[in-house]
Amino acid sequence: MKQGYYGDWGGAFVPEILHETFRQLSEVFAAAKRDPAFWREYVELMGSYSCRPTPLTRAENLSRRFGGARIYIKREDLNHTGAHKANNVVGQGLLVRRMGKKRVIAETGAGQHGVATATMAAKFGFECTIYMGAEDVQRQRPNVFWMEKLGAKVVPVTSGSQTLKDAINEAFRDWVANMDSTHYVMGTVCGPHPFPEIVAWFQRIIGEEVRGQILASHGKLPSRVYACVGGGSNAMGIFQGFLADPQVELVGVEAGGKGLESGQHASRLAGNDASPGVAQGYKTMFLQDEDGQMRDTHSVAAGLDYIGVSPMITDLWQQGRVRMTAATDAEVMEALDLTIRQEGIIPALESAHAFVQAFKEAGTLPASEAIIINQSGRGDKDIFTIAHAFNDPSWREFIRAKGQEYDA
Amino acid sequence: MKQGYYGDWGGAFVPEILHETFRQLSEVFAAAKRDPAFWREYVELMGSYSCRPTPLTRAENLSRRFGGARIYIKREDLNHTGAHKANNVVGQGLLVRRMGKKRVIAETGAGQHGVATATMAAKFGFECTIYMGAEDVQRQRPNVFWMEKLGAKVVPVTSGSQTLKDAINEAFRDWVANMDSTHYVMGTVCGPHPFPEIVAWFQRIIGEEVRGQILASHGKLPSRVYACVGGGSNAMGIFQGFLADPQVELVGVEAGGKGLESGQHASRLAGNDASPGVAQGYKTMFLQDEDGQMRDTHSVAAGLDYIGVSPMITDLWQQGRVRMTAATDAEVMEALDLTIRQEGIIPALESAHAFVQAFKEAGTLPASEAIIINQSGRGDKDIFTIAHAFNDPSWREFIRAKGQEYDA
Amino acid sequence: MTLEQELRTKLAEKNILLMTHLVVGYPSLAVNREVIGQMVAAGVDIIELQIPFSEPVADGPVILKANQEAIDAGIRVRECLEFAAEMATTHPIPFLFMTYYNILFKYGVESFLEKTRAAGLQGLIIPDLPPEEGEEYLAGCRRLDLAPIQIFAPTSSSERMRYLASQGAGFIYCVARRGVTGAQTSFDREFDHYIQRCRQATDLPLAVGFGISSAQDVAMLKGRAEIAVIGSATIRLVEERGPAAVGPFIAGLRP
Amino acid sequence: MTLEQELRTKLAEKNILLMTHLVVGYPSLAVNREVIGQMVAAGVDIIELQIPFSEPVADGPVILKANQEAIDAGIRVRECLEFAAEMATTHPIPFLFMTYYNILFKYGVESFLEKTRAAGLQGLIIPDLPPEEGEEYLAGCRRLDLAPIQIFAPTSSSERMRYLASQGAGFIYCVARRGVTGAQTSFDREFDHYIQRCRQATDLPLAVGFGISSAQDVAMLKGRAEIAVIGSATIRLVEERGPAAVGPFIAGLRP
Ligand SMILES: Cc1ncc(COP(=O)(O)O)c(C=O)c1O
Ligand SMILES: Cc1ncc(COP(=O)(O)O)c(C=O)c1O
Repeated sequence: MKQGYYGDWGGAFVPEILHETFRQLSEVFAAAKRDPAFWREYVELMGSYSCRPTPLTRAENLSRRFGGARIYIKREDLNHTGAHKANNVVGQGLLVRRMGKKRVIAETGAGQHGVATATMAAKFGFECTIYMGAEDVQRQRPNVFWMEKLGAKVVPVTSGSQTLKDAINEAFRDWVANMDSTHYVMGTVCGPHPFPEIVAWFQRIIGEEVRGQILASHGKLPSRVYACVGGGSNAMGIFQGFLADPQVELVGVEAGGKGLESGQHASRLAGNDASPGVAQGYKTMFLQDEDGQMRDTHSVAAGLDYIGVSPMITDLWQQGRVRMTAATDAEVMEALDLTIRQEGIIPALESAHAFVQAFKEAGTLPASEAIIINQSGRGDKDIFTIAHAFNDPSWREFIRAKGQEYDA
Repeated sequence: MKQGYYGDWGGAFVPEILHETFRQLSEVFAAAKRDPAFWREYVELMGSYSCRPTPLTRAENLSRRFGGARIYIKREDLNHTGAHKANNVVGQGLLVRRMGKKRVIAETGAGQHGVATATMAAKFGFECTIYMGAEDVQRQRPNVFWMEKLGAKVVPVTSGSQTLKDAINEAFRDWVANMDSTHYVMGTVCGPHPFPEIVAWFQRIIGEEVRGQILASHGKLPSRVYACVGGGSNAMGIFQGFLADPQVELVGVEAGGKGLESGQHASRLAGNDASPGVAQGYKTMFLQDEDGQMRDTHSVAAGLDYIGVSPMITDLWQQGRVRMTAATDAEVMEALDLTIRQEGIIPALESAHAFVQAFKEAGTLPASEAIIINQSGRGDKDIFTIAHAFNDPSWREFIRAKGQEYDA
Repeated sequence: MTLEQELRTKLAEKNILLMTHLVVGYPSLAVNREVIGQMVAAGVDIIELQIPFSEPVADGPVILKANQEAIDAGIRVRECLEFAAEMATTHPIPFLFMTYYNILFKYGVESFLEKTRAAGLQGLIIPDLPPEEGEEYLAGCRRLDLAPIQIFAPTSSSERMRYLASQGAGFIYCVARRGVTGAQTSFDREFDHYIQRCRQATDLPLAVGFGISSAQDVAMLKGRAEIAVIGSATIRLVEERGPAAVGPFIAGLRP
Repeated sequence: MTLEQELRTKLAEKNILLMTHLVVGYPSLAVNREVIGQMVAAGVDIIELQIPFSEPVADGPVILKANQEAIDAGIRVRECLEFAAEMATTHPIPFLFMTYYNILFKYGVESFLEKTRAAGLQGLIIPDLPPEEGEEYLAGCRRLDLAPIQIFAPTSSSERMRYLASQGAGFIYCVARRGVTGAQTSFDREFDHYIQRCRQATDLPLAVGFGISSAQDVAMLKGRAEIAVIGSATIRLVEERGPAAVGPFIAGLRP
């Protein structure tokens, strides 16, 4: 197979000016992979700066409610900065230090990856610029506020749909000019090789931990593992713990938005709207029109609202190793509500997609089985979106009053 | 010494109607303490539901900046629900289950303890009512929103100063009527005996962990340990790891508000404005007038804005075992800013008080020494307060625009 | 004559006594004066004068609000003591202080009790001071011949009641039910059983409070308790219909 | 005659050639027609026709906006092919396609190249398609006698340049500096050294792009490169002063 390919997918479709940068990155990464001290340092840092190993929580109330398999939740929400994104950025931070670069850039949609990168940059003493669609800057102001407090420069991207994919393009444009000093911290298992491999390598920490945890708690492997799929990093992270165990079914959940038939969704693999393409440096299934122009996507969860998907996931899906499904916005709000009320746990809107599918299936499995949901992040950061989506009248009143206070 | 007293402080000044309830609570707690399986279950639950042990983070950039002792940060912010409050509520939840009660109530100021209690109630399947000063309900709407989503009833308290102390009174009023079904989950090491003992017993998990962690990391005990002191629970939690080590200086940091001379603060022990008193069921130093009427207090950190302080802390202070200091609102905002930018860590406004004092002293200690700051909680929940306090113009604009959206 | 003796004397004439309550300084000392005049004229047997406290945990909304407004209006403990002295001198019935412990503690328990005695009051009700915490207070009361009124609750065990009674004097204040002041109590079988337990635990007269607001309530207590306590009801009445309504209301309670 | 031969022929007459660029469909095919007419009349030697793509990562703000607006206005790939055929038939100079790989990939690389050839174009520039990913594309170009223009960058090693050159034809597009299209380049010692390296790596003519917008820039390139590429400058000009300004501007570049 060609380097950087996963089946038919992946590759490195990069402008010549970045060729050398990618070569160096691949080299430094390969050296890091070979060096056992590197992984040890990474694990140590994730243990002392973030909160690894993150727990595996038994969801007893939900299990009882659905009356089938025992539901376990892998708690990536308890990471520093509130999501699995920390695993990746801290790892890349260590690579940046190895490369001797002093500046990092990143794209961000919901802001999670931006906050995580800005955090890592503060910790490592790097300069930091975050590209974020202008529309997302408006929607995700709290994250912008924190990125700025963390010392990052947040650049609103006004081109294209002013969302995640455009922020990625803009980050590439920065990189193309500043690659000597700068590393682009790709936020998910997408983009040109070796990014998918790098991000998956760091995120595998989830799967490694959870495999041991479920064996300790449940005495055997789970029958299914659920993860939401935006770019695919949290999914690849947890799936890697079970790829070699064919008896463990791996289930990815994409953003079904307003329904797969509505056209307003971000399902690349579960729906029928995507087709093979090459964009943002790699080959995968993209939501694009017949000419190859990328389409607008929609999800209540900004982190899943993306045109492409990891070439690794596309390959596993094509091989039949990963089953892909989708959850609609409405199902997500319902699952979120239930999880909060039953377990006292607030999943991120992204993560709640995985809960939807697990809830649909838990009852059909015997009580002797376990299933694991990867809770990629916490939802309290999404309060503006969640309170809005629940149409909470006191929240509206609160914001109205605050707004008036600032009007004066 | 009389039962429930710490030196001259503490006691159980409770109405007769609660006498039996307190007797039962003391008994169940005593039995739990005697039962090693109870503590094991507690630690297991904190490990699988929250993220214990929480890490001890080396703050390398801050250490370098102040050029003295090595600064370590104990990361209670990485607990589920974002603060050390989880340690206490989960422990009390287990006691409630032992007592066979089905309903919990709690007071909350900033909302952290309310969210933690509502979370525990959801997890344990208890009914839950949270009392919160009406003014705090206004100020802390995001927390109210989450408490409600968690299934709790939030009752705005309109009496008195409409803040924390009034919420405590109101919770007592509920309890006095419903003690048969209901447990009052006191949020800090205050209130009538055995509450201080119970809360301190659960919070000692912080100190136990951190003692081992600092020995492993630094090879010897720290020379100083800093904790903010509202009621005193996070401070007692970490201090208990070192009470028997006289070479470890324990430093509590109270809310200096607009300055100890301004009268607008909440310093019971560091300032000169408090005097011995008995209120809310226990004896301690209170901020009160000559008649014994409680005064209004002030702090940028709602969780420190309280008239009383743990009788345990008052005793340790009187004995000279704990040194009490205060940090002003302005110092707190500065320390917060610095910590975010240097370490990529966002302390809660409460916790930032401890950082202020540590920063003042770190440079005066030799580099061979270590100091520990207890980061009791994370600050991202405080975004409305923090963004406001930093007077961030984009935040104002964002809220204004959102408000107008909801006006329409 | 001790407070208990004085009550026993009155009980020889009336089959139930009335104890009323007000919050000193709410809405004003002037109104307090008028209300007390009306109460005494209407035949009230004992009056509780509540010294406001900022944290009245055992009180319900009506009395809570009265406490706060009195404090906000500027009432001081010193003024409460002076006002109590004036009332005790003016009116020929027993007066008691009701307040929370911090008021005594901050004043100095000894000095406070001496001032109470000097003012001519006969006892005190301190709902947040169980005898275990009240050594100095109980000793002071004994020394000064003040009645430290003890409180029974439906949740008190019989053993606990006997202990409480042993520490008290004057009468026992029997909290009629769970909850704070001001809400209605239902006088059912459970209540009767509770009162029986109270009776078995003590020889002191029993006062029953919490939510009594009508002649019917008072009538229900006859034969069960010696003293009916009217608390929030008169405060509400003054708020709604002014002090002049108090006399007729009280007179109507024991027709 | 291959593209390279055609360029060599022109170079016998002129010491530097001009290659211009435009985005098909921006602001409209009609304006494109007029602009191309002006360019050809003013002596332009080659024209790049950029087929818009929604994710033009290698382009700076001016061309990015042009791509988007063309797509928003509804331009289709089919129309671009037709328009290119029309231009190539109308004007006696070489035309090239410039676009991103997904446009070819989605169309079918083979069919796209066949259409390109049929339209009479002579080559393509695909900035996001390194030769390692372009086997099918390179083979198709070879088969159809299209020039798959390769790109050198200042960051390319000499070895890499030789490899790239071995895969290309027509000429080499030398990116003058780090960064995207549209910003100024400074022609300093470092630049000279870079061009020397390019020259050593290939015998193909060198085109230099990125930020060329004046006669001075073009003059600086004389003796260094064979082709000066004018990209964003004409787009900006059309936006500001209309298509009629293009002819005089181009004519002025090589006075
Ligand atoms: C909490 C959370 N979960 C999931 C995702 C989706 O990304 P991925 O599919 O790479 O895990 C995001 C992206 O922002 C996220 O913030
Ligand atoms: C994060 C945090 N820290 C500290 C406190 C103060 O409480 P204590 O002194 O009991 O730790 C609070 C109270 O709400 C809090 O939320």
